[in-house]
Amino acid sequence: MDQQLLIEMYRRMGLIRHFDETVQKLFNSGRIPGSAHLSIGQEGEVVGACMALNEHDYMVGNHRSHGHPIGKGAGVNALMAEILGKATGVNRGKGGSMHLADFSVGSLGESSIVGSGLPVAVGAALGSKMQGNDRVTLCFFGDGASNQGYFHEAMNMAALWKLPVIFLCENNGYGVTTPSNKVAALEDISARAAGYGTPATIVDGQQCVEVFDAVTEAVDRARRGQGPTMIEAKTYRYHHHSEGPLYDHMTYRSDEELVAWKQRDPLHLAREKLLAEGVGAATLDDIERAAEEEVAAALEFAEQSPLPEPPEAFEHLYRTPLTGGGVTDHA
Amino acid sequence: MDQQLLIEMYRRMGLIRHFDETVQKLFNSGRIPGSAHLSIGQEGEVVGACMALNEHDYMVGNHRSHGHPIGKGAGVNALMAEILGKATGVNRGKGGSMHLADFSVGSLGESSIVGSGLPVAVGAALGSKMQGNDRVTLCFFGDGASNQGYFHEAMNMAALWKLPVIFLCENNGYGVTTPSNKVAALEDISARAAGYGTPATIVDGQQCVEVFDAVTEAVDRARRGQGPTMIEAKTYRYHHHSEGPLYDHMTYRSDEELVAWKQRDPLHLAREKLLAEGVGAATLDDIERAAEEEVAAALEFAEQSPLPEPPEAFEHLYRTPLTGGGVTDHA
Amino acid sequence: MREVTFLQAVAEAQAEEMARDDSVFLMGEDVSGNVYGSSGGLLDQFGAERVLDTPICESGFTGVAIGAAMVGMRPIVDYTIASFMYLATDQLVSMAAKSSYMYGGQTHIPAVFRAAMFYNGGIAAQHSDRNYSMYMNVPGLKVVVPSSPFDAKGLLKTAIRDDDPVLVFEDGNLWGRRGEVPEDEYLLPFGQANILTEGSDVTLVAIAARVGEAVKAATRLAEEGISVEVIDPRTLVPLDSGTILESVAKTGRLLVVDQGHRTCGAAGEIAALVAEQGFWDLQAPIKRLTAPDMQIPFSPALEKGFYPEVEQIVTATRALMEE
Amino acid sequence: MREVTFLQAVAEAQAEEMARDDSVFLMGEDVSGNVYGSSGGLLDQFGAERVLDTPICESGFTGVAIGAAMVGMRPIVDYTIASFMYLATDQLVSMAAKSSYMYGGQTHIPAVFRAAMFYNGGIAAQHSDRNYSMYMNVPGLKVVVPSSPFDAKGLLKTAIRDDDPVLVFEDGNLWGRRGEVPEDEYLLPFGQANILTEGSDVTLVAIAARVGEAVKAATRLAEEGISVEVIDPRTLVPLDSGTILESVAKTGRLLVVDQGHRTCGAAGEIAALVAEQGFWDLQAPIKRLTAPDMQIPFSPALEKGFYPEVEQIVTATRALMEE
Ligand SMILES: Cc1ncc(C[n+]2csc(CCOP(=O)(O)OP(=O)(O)O)c2C)c(N)n1
Ligand SMILES: Cc1ncc(C[n+]2csc(CCOP(=O)(O)OP(=O)(O)O)c2C)c(N)n1
Ligand SMILES: [Mg+2]
Ligand SMILES: [Mg+2]
Repeated sequence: MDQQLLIEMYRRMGLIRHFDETVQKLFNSGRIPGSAHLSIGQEGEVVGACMALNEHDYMVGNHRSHGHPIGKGAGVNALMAEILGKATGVNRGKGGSMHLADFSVGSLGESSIVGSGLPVAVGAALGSKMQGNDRVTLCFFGDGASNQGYFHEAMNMAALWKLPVIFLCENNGYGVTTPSNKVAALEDISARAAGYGTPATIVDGQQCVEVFDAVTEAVDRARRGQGPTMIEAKTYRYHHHSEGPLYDHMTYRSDEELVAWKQRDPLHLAREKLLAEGVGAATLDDIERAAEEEVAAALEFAEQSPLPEPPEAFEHLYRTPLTGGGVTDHA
Repeated sequence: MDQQLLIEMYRRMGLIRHFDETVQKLFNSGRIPGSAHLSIGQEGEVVGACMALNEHDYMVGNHRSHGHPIGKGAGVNALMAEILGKATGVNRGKGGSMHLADFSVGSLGESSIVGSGLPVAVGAALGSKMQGNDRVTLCFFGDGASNQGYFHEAMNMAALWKLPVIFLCENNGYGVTTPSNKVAALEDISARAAGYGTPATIVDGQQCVEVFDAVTEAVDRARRGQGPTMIEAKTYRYHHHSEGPLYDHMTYRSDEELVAWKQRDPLHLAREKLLAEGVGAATLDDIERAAEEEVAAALEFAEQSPLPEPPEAFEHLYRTPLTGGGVTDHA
Repeated sequence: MREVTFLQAVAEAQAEEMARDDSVFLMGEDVSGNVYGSSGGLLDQFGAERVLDTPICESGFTGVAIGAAMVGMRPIVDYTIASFMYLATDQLVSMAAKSSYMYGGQTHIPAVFRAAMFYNGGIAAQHSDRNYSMYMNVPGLKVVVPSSPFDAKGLLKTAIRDDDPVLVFEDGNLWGRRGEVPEDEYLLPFGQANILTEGSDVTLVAIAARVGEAVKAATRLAEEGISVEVIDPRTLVPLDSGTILESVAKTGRLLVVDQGHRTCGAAGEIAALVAEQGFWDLQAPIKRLTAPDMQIPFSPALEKGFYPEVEQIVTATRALMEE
Repeated sequence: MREVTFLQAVAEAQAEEMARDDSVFLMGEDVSGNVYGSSGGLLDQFGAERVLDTPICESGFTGVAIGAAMVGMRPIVDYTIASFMYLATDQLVSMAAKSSYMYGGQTHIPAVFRAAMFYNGGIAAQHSDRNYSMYMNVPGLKVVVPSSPFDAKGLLKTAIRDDDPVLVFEDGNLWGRRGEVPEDEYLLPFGQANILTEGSDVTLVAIAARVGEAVKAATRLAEEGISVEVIDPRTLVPLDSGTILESVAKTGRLLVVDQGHRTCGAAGEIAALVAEQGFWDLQAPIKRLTAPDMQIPFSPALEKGFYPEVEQIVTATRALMEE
């Protein structure tokens, strides 16, 4: 593949890694309200998949999607500001970590109701088809989400109507503390695709190029009007389900398992590949450093940004304002 | 197979046929409130499946299930009385045609919310397993119901926990006016079972014996603790979705199709089989007549039965009565 | 003026808006077949893609409508029966109602969700829900309850042009009713109640099919010299509290008539509003006449009397005048 | 008396009832792992079959609980967060609430559905629902809202022994609170409100975590010579209307404090009840102090002040005394 592309993947993976590491620090110092779900360890499938799209295509994330908009090309400033609940946040401070969606790069929302993004992605694809444009929709969902009825309904409609949607299962082996094989009848989520006549492949989620190639092929099928594809990326999250001490005492997974996965770190694997292709270590270090600085600047931006004004809490519920006497006084 | 069994199947199919034909007459003369969905044409799969169970086993029907309790061994009097909204009805006049469930023969309710019975059946099977008894649960559902998320969630949990449940898809080709192949990605609903590692078979729903054999095998698996089985019975409803003029003008299916299916009428096929086995026509005619008389008597019983008293409308909402000031006056 | 049925009015509204705006389309189970009569002729006029038959998967196709709305389409979802909305509650609440807000206005969901309420027809507990009140508790949704063919058409057209999710609850008991509907195009604004009869003794606020019962009751009561003002809110979210409060300021008495369940229902909300903002005008207790807090029985012998009709309204109003 | 946290009280109630009755079992996502602390020790004591981890499929496993209940089990379903109940609304309404009625008493559904409300924690619109009011509109369900560890244990044990579907809404803001809980077994009846402070000037009805705020407000107001009676209904269905009406008969003033949304919320129901049955006792308008009809923003800078706290209650009560 095009080396520049791989370099750009490497850069975006670095951005995501630094972004989430920064979020972790902020969380531990009590600066992030609510919860934070990190993708550290999953950057390969996130970036590999997103970069197979063009900027007009759509992408749907979920509760663990700080990195997905970045993979799709979003700037990090407004994302970091959102996580800190600032007025300059991508959602103006109304969404936070679990809804970090940048619609300007085609991310169509990140619903943290597990599985709920699946039919929404199908709907976006239906819209594209009706509008006669060539946009495809990439839908990320977890192994846990695949057990929701939404998965079935979405897979069926997408296949039925031959819609331009790619279902990308981020199988990181767990839903919170529950191993996927304890809640899904079969080890491979992708085994379900055949029941809809939908092609499916399993890829190594730690190899961004492998994911990129599979998604690129799926995107081609979609643009040719041949309908959906399911891709199951086997991956792993280094951190627990979410930040904070809640899971530290838990033994739902072994240290060996974690160590083994870390040896196949997506950034490391991409770097090895680039070095092998003759890209200089210095070049890669510069890219790394630039990514680090970009995130540091985003943090600076976020910290300098003002908090939203209380009255803003009463904006954006409706696009067409409520008329009549509907609004009443309250606490 | 045991001839007496086949004769009993023939008898029950006759009961169902006469029951639904009577319901049709009553409906046309405006004597049945609400709606009525008939199984005429589907008696083979209904009876074949139910008779593979023993009386302690459970069965879950749906909106089109007048015949299912009959297949499971219910008396017809209380069923007919229910359809006429009488106090002697199996649900005391509170359920009617769409909820014709006789719990005394193990029918666990007939929910007319399409697909909603699937997880309930899985729950009954879970209960049996926890209670350590050998009861199995037979869950009837339509081709249309198979597109609900409930189907996926139920199939997954049943497989996961190896529960004693049999999923019997009554594929009559249509959901209201919509052909199954227009709303399900693949022609065979049973193709989805493999995604859960659940064995599935397709049977001729017009041949009660074929259905009986398949369900019997599934029941054995279930009792041996080997988990669920899916059986797809290809069948056909002679009538439209529900009674009344609503569908008469519609052309969603061809007359040829209907005629072709009628040539493979389940009662006719069973009769042929019995005659071939040397059972006398007179014997079968007597059985027919007895069934007809039983239904006529049920109608008589229903007509003689009183309507429920208005105060009964306020019973049975709760088993543990509401205390406190909860109840208020109303219209 | 010409008269059409409630269903024809709905079909006209859909046809007009689909003709006016290519992004408007209809989706639901069996919609192309026009089973119930609200989509007559649409298939021929607009084709199968814009009159889209869906599988039976209310939660999924509601999500599909929301996704399509996010990318610029304007779906009209037909659930046929309101009781089926429970399967779609997550998409309606978590996605339709919340998306514009939680994404800080980056997106919005211009979608209409039509649902008919088929109570009082012997179709038992699972098909007889009058559940608009549950959705009134969800900020981000708008709730419309037309009581005539005229209102049905004018409010539905407004709903289709509204940029937010709008739930339109059609009273199945009104589907076949005929009423005057102008040939010329018109729209009815949200949040503006309709005063059907002016009166000075008591205010009757009624919803959907109860409006007709209330008007009949008003005529009967007029003969007894009781002057009744009948108000139809037309939309419950937004609610035209001003018109209701002004009326009570004049009459001093309020009876709210609703076919929904009593507890946490629309009637209670209107009563609470007046007890809070119109208290000093009240000369008597606020009364609610609603369906009981009971599920719906199948047998007409049992369902009879569940929903307030003329007789009950007349009696309750008389009693209120005695207070 | 010993003090335990709200969560420990819940865990104790579950452990005691599971020990007492083999048909009682717990199911939900990650319950065996005791992620949030309400199922501590249960796995060791009762094994994985009775502390059942489910796939993430709220609608399906709710149906499973209902089916198990139909054959004699007594499931306790843990949804963790109340916002996830929307996926299960069909099973809760169409099946749990309606089965006993529509089958004429042939069956009944002895199941408990636990859900925590995590508002005011910066977890935004999709995780902050306080949605008990929606389910109060559904006949056939019972709705419990404990406000202390003592109530949580006593009410949950009653819920588990109740033969009908009971929804227990736990206020996440109270999970960590400690309170006195006797060692000896006790149960608290449904439909009996708790009077926390007796008073003669104004009645404050408060729900869940608002009860604590109301009691603090009462103390502050006492210093100003305003005598406040604080009532916690404990269960919203059934609702102890008698205790509320008696209190208003004494005080003549009512303020309802609720963290739920305003429109069609529990506060409105209580206001409507008193406007209807306690009108002649009222000396002032009935006031509601609720969360706004707004979705929940993420940034604490925006969420601040959404839920009525001491300050707002004190101010509103003072204003009510001036009316
Ligand atoms: C409908 C719903 N149920 C439960 C939850 C709580 N929850 C949040 S993330 C999660 C696990 C999801 O697992 P998976 O889909 O594999 O995604 P992952 O977290 O592994 O990326 C759960 C149960 C939720 N947010 N929504
Ligand atoms: C959730 C839900 N959606 C829609 C309906 C309306 N409806 C009743 S039966 C039916 C068709 C069901 O088709 P299928 O499952 O194939 O069963 P069949 O009627 O063919 O026996 C529909 C759409 C319903 N009752 N419940
Ligand atoms: Mg996972
Ligand atoms: Mg069918």
